[in-house]
Amino acid sequence: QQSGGTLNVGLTYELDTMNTYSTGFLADAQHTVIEGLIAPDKDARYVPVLAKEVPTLDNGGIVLSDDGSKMTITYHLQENVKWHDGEPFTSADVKFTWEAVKDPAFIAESKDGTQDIDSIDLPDDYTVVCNYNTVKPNFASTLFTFGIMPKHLLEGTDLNTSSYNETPVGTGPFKVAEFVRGQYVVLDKNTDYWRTAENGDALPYLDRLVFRIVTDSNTLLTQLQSGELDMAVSVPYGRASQLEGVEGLEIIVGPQLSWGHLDFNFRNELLADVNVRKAVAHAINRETLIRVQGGFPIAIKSLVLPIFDLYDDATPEYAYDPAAANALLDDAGYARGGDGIREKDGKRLSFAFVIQSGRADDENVQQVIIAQLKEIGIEATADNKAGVAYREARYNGGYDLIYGRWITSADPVYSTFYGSEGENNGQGYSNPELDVVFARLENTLDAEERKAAASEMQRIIAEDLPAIALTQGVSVIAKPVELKNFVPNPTNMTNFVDTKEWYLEG
Amino acid sequence: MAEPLLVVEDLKVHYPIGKTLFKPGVTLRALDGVSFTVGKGEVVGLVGESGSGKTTLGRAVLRLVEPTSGKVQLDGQEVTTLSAGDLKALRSKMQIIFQDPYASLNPRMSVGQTLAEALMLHKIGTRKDREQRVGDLLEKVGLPRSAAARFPHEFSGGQRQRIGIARALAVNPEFIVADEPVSALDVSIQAQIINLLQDLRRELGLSLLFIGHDLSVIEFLCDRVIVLYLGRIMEMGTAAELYSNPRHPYTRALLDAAPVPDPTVRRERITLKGDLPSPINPPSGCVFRTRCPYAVEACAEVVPPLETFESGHRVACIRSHELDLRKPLS
Amino acid sequence: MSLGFIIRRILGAIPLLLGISVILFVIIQLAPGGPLDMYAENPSVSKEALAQIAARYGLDQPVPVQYFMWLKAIVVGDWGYSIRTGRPVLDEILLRLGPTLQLGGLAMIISLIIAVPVGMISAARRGSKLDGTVTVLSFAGISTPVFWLALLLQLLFSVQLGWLPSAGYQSIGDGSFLDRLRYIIMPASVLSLATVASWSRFIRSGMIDVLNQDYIRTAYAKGRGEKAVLFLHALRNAMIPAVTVIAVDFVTIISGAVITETVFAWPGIGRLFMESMNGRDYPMLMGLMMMGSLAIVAANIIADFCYAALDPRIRYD
Amino acid sequence: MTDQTTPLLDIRGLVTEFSTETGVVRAVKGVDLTIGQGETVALVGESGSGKSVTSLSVMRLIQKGVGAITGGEMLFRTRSGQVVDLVKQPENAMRAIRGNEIGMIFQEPMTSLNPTQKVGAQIAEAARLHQNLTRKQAWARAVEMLALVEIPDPARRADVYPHQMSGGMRQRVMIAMALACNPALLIGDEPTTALDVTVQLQILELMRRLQREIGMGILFITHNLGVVAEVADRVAVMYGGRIVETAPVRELFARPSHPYTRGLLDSLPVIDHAARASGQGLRLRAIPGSVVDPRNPPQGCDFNPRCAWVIPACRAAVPALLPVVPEHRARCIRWNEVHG
Amino acid sequence: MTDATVPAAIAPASPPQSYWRRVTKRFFKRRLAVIGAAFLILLGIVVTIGPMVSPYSYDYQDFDLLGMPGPMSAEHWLGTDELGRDALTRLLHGGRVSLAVGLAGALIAGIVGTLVGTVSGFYRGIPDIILMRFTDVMMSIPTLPLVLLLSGLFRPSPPLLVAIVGILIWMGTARLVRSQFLALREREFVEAARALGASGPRLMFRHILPNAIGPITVASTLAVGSAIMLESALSFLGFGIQPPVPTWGNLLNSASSWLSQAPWLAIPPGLLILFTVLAVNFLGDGLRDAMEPRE
Ligand SMILES: Nc1ncnc2c1ncn2[C@@H]1O[C@H](COP(=O)(O)OP(=O)(O)OP(=O)(O)O)[C@@H](O)[C@H]1O
Ligand SMILES: Nc1ncnc2c1ncn2[C@@H]1O[C@H](COP(=O)(O)OP(=O)(O)OP(=O)(O)O)[C@@H](O)[C@H]1O
Ligand SMILES: [Mg+2]
Ligand SMILES: [Mg+2]
Repeated sequence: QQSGGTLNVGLTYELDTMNTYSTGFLADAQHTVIEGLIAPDKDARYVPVLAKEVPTLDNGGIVLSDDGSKMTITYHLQENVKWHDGEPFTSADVKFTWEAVKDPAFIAESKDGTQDIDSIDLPDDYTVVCNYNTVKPNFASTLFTFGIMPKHLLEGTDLNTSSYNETPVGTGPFKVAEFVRGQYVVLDKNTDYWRTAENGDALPYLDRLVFRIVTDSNTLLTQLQSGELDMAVSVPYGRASQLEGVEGLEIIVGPQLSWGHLDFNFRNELLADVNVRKAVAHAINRETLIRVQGGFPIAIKSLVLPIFDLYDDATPEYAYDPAAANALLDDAGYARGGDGIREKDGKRLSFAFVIQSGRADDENVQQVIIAQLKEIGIEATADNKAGVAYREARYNGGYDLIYGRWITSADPVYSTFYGSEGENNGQGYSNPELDVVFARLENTLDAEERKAAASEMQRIIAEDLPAIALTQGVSVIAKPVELKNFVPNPTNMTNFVDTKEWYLEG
Repeated sequence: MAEPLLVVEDLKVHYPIGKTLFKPGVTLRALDGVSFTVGKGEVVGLVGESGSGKTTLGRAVLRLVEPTSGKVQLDGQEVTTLSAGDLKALRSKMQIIFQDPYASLNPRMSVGQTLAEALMLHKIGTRKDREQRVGDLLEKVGLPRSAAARFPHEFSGGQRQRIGIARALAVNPEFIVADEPVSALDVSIQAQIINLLQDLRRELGLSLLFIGHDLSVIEFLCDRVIVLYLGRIMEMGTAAELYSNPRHPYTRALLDAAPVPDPTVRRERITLKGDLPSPINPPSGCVFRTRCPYAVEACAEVVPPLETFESGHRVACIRSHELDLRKPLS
Repeated sequence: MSLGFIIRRILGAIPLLLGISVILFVIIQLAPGGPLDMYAENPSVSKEALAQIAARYGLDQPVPVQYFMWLKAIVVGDWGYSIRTGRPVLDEILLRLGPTLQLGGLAMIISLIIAVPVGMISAARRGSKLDGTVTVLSFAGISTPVFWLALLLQLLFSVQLGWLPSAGYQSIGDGSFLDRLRYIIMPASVLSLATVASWSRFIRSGMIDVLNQDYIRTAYAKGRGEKAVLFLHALRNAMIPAVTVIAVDFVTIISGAVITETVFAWPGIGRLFMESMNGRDYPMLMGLMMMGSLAIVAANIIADFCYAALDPRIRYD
Repeated sequence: MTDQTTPLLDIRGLVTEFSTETGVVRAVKGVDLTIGQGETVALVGESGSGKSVTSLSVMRLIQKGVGAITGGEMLFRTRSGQVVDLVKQPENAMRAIRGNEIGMIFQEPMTSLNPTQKVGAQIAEAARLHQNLTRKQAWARAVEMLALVEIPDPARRADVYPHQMSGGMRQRVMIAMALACNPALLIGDEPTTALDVTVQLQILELMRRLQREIGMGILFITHNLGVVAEVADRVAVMYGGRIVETAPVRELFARPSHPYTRGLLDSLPVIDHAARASGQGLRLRAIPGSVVDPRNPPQGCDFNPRCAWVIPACRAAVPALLPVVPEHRARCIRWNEVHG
Repeated sequence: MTDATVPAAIAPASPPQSYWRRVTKRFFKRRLAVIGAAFLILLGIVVTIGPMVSPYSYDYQDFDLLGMPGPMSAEHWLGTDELGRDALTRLLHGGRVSLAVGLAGALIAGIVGTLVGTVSGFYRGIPDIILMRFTDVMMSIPTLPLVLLLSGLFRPSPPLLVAIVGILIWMGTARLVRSQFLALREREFVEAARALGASGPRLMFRHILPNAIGPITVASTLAVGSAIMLESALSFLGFGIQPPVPTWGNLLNSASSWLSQAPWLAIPPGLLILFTVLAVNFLGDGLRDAMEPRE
């Protein structure tokens, strides 16, 4: 392992802020600067960072209340951690982070988890006791995992306009040297980083990390080819083949906690008919979808990815079977009209199909699905939306069909997608039976119980089909051959959650 | 003098210039109180330098520009207050002929269409009749009937001028304003058009307000002549009287300045200094005084009224009695 | 050209700007959804928080009131806050203005350097082979899709030949003049293509008009040679009408940079605009559109002043 | 007064052609014209007869590519006494002649001056170009010239732009510019046509005075016979690209010997007071027909379609310029009947 | 020679020539313009008929060819895109859409512009002030961003997109028509018609408009080019017409990713946009020469 070197990484989105809580994107660059108490590793399991250990029931970090309805989580903090400005990191910073994010005046992209905590006690400088008002099996995926903010710098300031958003002070291996909006952010090695390698080397190895903003995917590829960029972590599937044979570059496929899904809008009465949904499920050939995405994704049948313990392989599957799909629709009384599109009672099976525009892979998937649906007499018309418009449509049900890819934390909460009150449920889908199962799943820390509930959930979703789980995503990473110790991370904490050990060889 | 067909009284046309939201602008007095009459069957000439308001007068009479104030009566009917509908009816009584034979015909319409439009607008004749009448009109102005199918660009300047005259004649007007109809033509062609106008006048008993700047043409064609300067009448009278006995220094200067096509003649004459002053800022008193070789201090004080001399000869000059402009200057 | 004229001309632009701001405001108000929609379905943002955000941006007021609030603020230089970054709109715009002005300015210089002589020669030799070639080329320039050309150039100069960086503003840690030049040259050339073409056409036709004027014949009759006539007599007169076009086109160049900046990852106004579009950052969009319109209005005023300076016939007082 | 032996300018058989979309147009088809030193020759003729093209040919200002001199010679006696053929002069030699040895004034005073240059500069330009003057000297010369053309307050007037002057003033500026280098020949292409009669008179008197003082030869193009009578020593009448008659001015008016000249004089509106009183004779004797179409000229004599004296021989060939009396020649085979 | 008022002879040989006949004659002398017109006609025919005779529909996917652009072959003359669709069919169909957008956009711009210019230039006064201030306002908002803003915020359907494109490029035509009207309404033949009692609509539509038709036609022709370019730019930025409906803009957009590997996908739509707009420009320029000859 040698230290030194600069790594130029391409970011395909317009970096809006360096604050992990207010960015609208996955916080690639931010995670090299700001550390959380714990973080997911390459297998989506939590490991301690600023905390000395991951709190569990077993190690006493989590204590359930007598009636089992609440929990208390205690973190023991590392004691030798310093902020980039040299101030010591203490439990006050943790509490401040909770208060700051919770503050309604702070306009944050993610406030998840702040409401679940009633209060925080700080018995000493290195102990944090969080009193939850509920039981949250997924507590680790929110709040303190995203990062801790320095109280001594931020207390009393307006976080919305603070310079923290450009040059955050963190405890991570890299410090922000320069953030030029629209161009790049330069991160320099934190020479006082609190961790060292197992062999005693000072960390991090890299001198400098540069994230360059290249929003146009053509330009991104061009820059990788011309060597102006060393690395990109989300090369579109369809484009990966273009990087084959580029000198000094290698393509790594990492797992990703993401899955592509086709959702139905239940406000559309035609789609409220389960026969139509099932016909759609039979009409889609995942194999084709995978091929159109460069062969990268993996076919799935359940929204719970096989990597998780909760996955149940017995979940029913809808095989690609256009004949069955046609039969379903025929039986349900949808007859083909003159143009080959089915209709019933004067209502055509014609749907607006939304995806996020500008994402080549999704666009291709959409085109294939449109073509496959046409085979069984269903018309889908592309109605693609960009940026916030897409999210708006997704949240408000501004679509008939929507294809998207969720990327989750290491312990996803599924009710957010398909629970009647789920915050990401824009479909207008509501199944009381399923809600009960979600409640079971999400209010216990008992592994057996959770597993059973999850199986039930997977079965119901497969049968009732509010959405079709199509493929599991992977991340296609282009990286320099010389970059070593790079371990892809499958979670939404991004591949940059652990950069301290990366080094360039030669 | 014949019974008046057209009576113009104290006619004024003022143009506002350069007025914007942020600027008051000024007034251009193109015509500033002009009164005269044109008798039935009479040809009245209008002369003056460029910018003196001749065209403005011609158009104001036809209400092609809105007069600022004053009266215009045709055949006893007040023109300036007519409604749009009545005005249209009046259009068949008075017409206009233009100077530029190129700009005065619609290049996209055939000659026949141009003439037929005039008939149609005044509902003269049936559709079939009109074809006949168009042919007749063309013959009347000395063009073959076949010209109806052709387009203006296929004709020479003189021929176009004939078409313009035919258009004016189409509605059988009693009165025509001819705005320099021969100025743009070659001398040889000019004579043809003058003859045509003479013929038509005789045949149809037309009254004409003939605008021109060639004094010999005016003298040849007109019964009476009006001399205009900076929007005011300087002198008017019968052609014979005015040419032989000019009483206004300006008239005299104009007559002197006109070159005579006779190399044997060498005259003494008044040469005017300088150019026409701006109608935005006309001189006080007599507007001509700044260029007048006879100007005295009094000229700056009052606007000289039009004084009448023998046989309707009228002059706006306070010194018209004392000056004898018939004699050459010493 | 008097001070009075300058002041009047500038004052005269105020109603225009008001009109523009009303239209932009209405468009943005009419757009389906609003900036707060991005929070509406997020249960972690409470109702009170939402109301607070709305109040912060004045979104709880009726539209006309919002307009006047906005107007009042903008007059004193407060262009509001970006919803996306939380930073003042004006700061964000000014931050991005520099790179865009550099790009647009260079494109403009390139355009002028090429278009003026080309247009002049083409006019002086009209009907010749050279003129024919120039004509076809300029039409081709006007007709080429910019982004396509940009891609072809990147492919050629960056990937194949490796001479120029394909995109970006400067090398990190370098940023010397030469370094920046290497970055700017390709986008500026692409950006100038259309203007080179259209200006050379414009100057050609303006020049032809002027060369047909009587005073050109007068100059020849004085004994002037062709070059002197072209430069001393024709050029200035031909440039007078061109001034307006050039001034207004400068803004067109800059708004055309939306595409160029996207392709070349240029950190300017155009990209900011695209970001704001995708983020439905209404205050920012409003600010950007207003800034663009302001630039056009200013360009027109400047063109008028240049006109007055170049053409003594026009008296502004 | 005129130097008969070596004329200032001797044009022989000048032919100028234009190529147009509809074919080649012969605008000037063999013009012979001489101008003696200090002589004023008036060139009259109707629109399109080739007057302007003749004058531009003398200046060699026919636009390249559009038209060209295709025949004849133009012998010009320069100040140094040398006789050169202007047709054959190389362009740079022509440049030294234009504005220097030959000055020219155009019809439209409104458009013939560069609107964006001060009039002083425009006059000075001519002087500087040919006389090696410094900027200052040239300006002084310009002011001097303005004074010469009777512009009041010349020093101040040199400093204004053309649009700030009236039409008559501008024409004076044009004259000042043309005369800045004391040319031997001044060509005026309808220099007074666009002006009011009162101003026309001023300009004519000015030109007469200047000729007396400077002594240059003048080629004065006009279509106004009145002006011809005022200014000319000799007249040449053009029709259809040819000179059809040439004579000293009194001789021409007294004995027009070509039907066109005759027709021109006859068609002038002159009051016959007696006829008027009797109601007769209110008609003019106009020339029938219209001007020649240069694309489509008639066979033989150009005037034959409009001529009252036409006989078959007129259509057979273009008549030669026949001498009527010494110095008076007419291109008509029946000249002696015409002027009778 | 007593009566001098002899009817002047008119050259008898040539038949009467209307304006259009002369325009046509002049037009056919402009080589580039004729080439441009011929190209456009040919293109029109090809994009109309092409998709009908093509064995594929524009959205037919051959799932066997999925994943990578397919090479040019006997079955697929211009290859296939990464979704296994026939590139030629899509190119031709895209031509239909792009040309339709261009024509319709220009038509709207032409109609709106002419209407505004006509009213403004003819009636002058208050209507003129109002309309021209409005035109000024519209002209002072940068076009491309405004189009992007509108199509980004409203996600228009194709007809709406056409309307947006049209509505944003009418101002030039309006100014032009107005200036034509202002100049023409002072012409003597209009004055003559007025003197004959012709009023409003007749003066406007019979006398003035036909004489302004040259510049209007030219402007509208050139607007077709602008509209096509604008659509392709919108599509390139992802705000245009949605796939799978092809337009040259979105074909170019999606093919540009494969530029280095499958240039046969990206070159044709780019060239077609270039050539079509070029042809339109040649045509417009030729029409200008033919309709408004400089004497
Ligand atoms: N529409 C108008 N607006 C402003 N001023 C005008 C207008 N029409 C004419 N004038 C001005 O009114 C004055 C008189 O113009 P008019 O055309 O009547 O003169 P004229 O005697 O016919 O001249 P000419 O001999 O040149 O035809 C001029 O100063 C002219 O500039
Ligand atoms: N540039 C040109 N191209 C084609 N033909 C031309 C050109 N210039 C002149 N002509 C033709 O040459 C002929 C003579 O024109 P010229 O201008 O010499 O006439 P002119 O006697 O000066 O007439 P005017 O009295 O109208 O000035 C005309 O028939 C004209 O059509
Ligand atoms: Mg007039
Ligand atoms: Mg001439």
